[in-house]
Amino acid sequence: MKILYFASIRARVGHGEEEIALPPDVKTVADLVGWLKSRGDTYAEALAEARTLRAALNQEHVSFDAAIKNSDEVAFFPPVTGG
Amino acid sequence: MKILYFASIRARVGHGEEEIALPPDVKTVADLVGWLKSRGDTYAEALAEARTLRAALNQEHVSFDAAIKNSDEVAFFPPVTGG
Amino acid sequence: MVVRVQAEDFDVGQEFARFTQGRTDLGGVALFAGLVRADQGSVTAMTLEHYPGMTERQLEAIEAEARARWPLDDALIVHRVGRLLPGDRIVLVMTASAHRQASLDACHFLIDWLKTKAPFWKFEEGSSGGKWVDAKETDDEAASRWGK
Amino acid sequence: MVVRVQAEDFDVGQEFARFTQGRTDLGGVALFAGLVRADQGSVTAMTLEHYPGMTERQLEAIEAEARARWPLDDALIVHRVGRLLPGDRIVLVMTASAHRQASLDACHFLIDWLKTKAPFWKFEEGSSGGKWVDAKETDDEAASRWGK
Repeated sequence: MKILYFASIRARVGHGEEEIALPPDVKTVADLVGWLKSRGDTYAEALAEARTLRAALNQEHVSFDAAIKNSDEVAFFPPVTGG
Repeated sequence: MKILYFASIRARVGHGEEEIALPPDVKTVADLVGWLKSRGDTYAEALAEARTLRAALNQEHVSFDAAIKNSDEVAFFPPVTGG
Repeated sequence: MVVRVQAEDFDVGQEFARFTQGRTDLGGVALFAGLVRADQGSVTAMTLEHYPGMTERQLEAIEAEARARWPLDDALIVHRVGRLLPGDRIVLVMTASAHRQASLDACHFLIDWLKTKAPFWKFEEGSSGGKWVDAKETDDEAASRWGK
Repeated sequence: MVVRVQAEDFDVGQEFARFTQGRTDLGGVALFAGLVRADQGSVTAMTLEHYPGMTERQLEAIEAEARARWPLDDALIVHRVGRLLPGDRIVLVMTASAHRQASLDACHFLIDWLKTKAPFWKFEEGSSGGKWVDAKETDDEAASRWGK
């Protein structure tokens, strides 16, 4: 699965893009956030603010209960600030 | 007194500007319209449509009961159509 | 704050550049450029007449009113007169403000006024001859939504 | 109907000329150009980040929505990304219609959306360092007045 991070989330995670093999028990965006946070303090801190964390699935905004699969592209970012 | 005509009024009167000596009994814009109409058919026809005749006194829109004097500039025109 | 009534064409890019050059306080510039519309091919030319002196004064007055209503950093009105052909530029309104809404609303207000209340008269030429354009009531409604 | 997200600057005059060239069916062109504001000297630079692919798709979708809501003859959105300095151009919206109100309302709608809902993120640099800009609620209100 391709995961993208933007803006303040990217800055905290330390990179803008990564490829992961999706674990079988990670079935939703919320599961993915939980799994990423379990990978270490950097992720735990970068994704800590649930109130301002937004997600897109294959370039469409989604809620955190959206189902995901290994071939998807998931992105995390703060609320957009516009142009 | 300087009198100006614009647009369709000018086209019907046949000229855009004239100087007249204001007769003593012509005290308002309405009087002036009546006096001009008495000068001949061309004026009578050009100024006939009271509903769509507008006047300005010294470059300000005025109603027909506005008082005028010989040193004024009076203009007649149809309703503006904008730019 | 500038108002110009002229027979010559204007250059939108040049006016925009002059308007914004060297400024770092403008959040945005709203602009409206009116063009002569062919109206399904029936209008072949349009002549705009104005009342020299009175027209400029009224344009300056409405610009002052826009400045009183909205926090504008600058405003420009350029209006052409004389004979124009389909596709020709007629009028340019430009407003600048630190705030997007102010510049947009002021631009909208000014062009609504210019299109309805400004002392210009239009003579249209078409395939069936020429005629003076009558004032339109729908346009008056557009201007009236700004209240007073 | 064109949407461009680019690092390069745009030329308002050139875009306007390209937009109107050879056309006699446009009553008017409404335009909004957003500029980087220095904000009383505290902002020294601003960096705009976007989501390549998703951002363009969302811009195309909002342009399609504007076209569905108003009788537009054409629309253009150009949005810059990357590091910009005070006074730099950020965004250009241009709409053309036979009808003045349609072009103005559509332009206003598009820029309100772009300024609030478009997937861009801003990083501001100032005398006291840099920070990611938080989403503003007043801007959301501006966009929400267009309903859905």
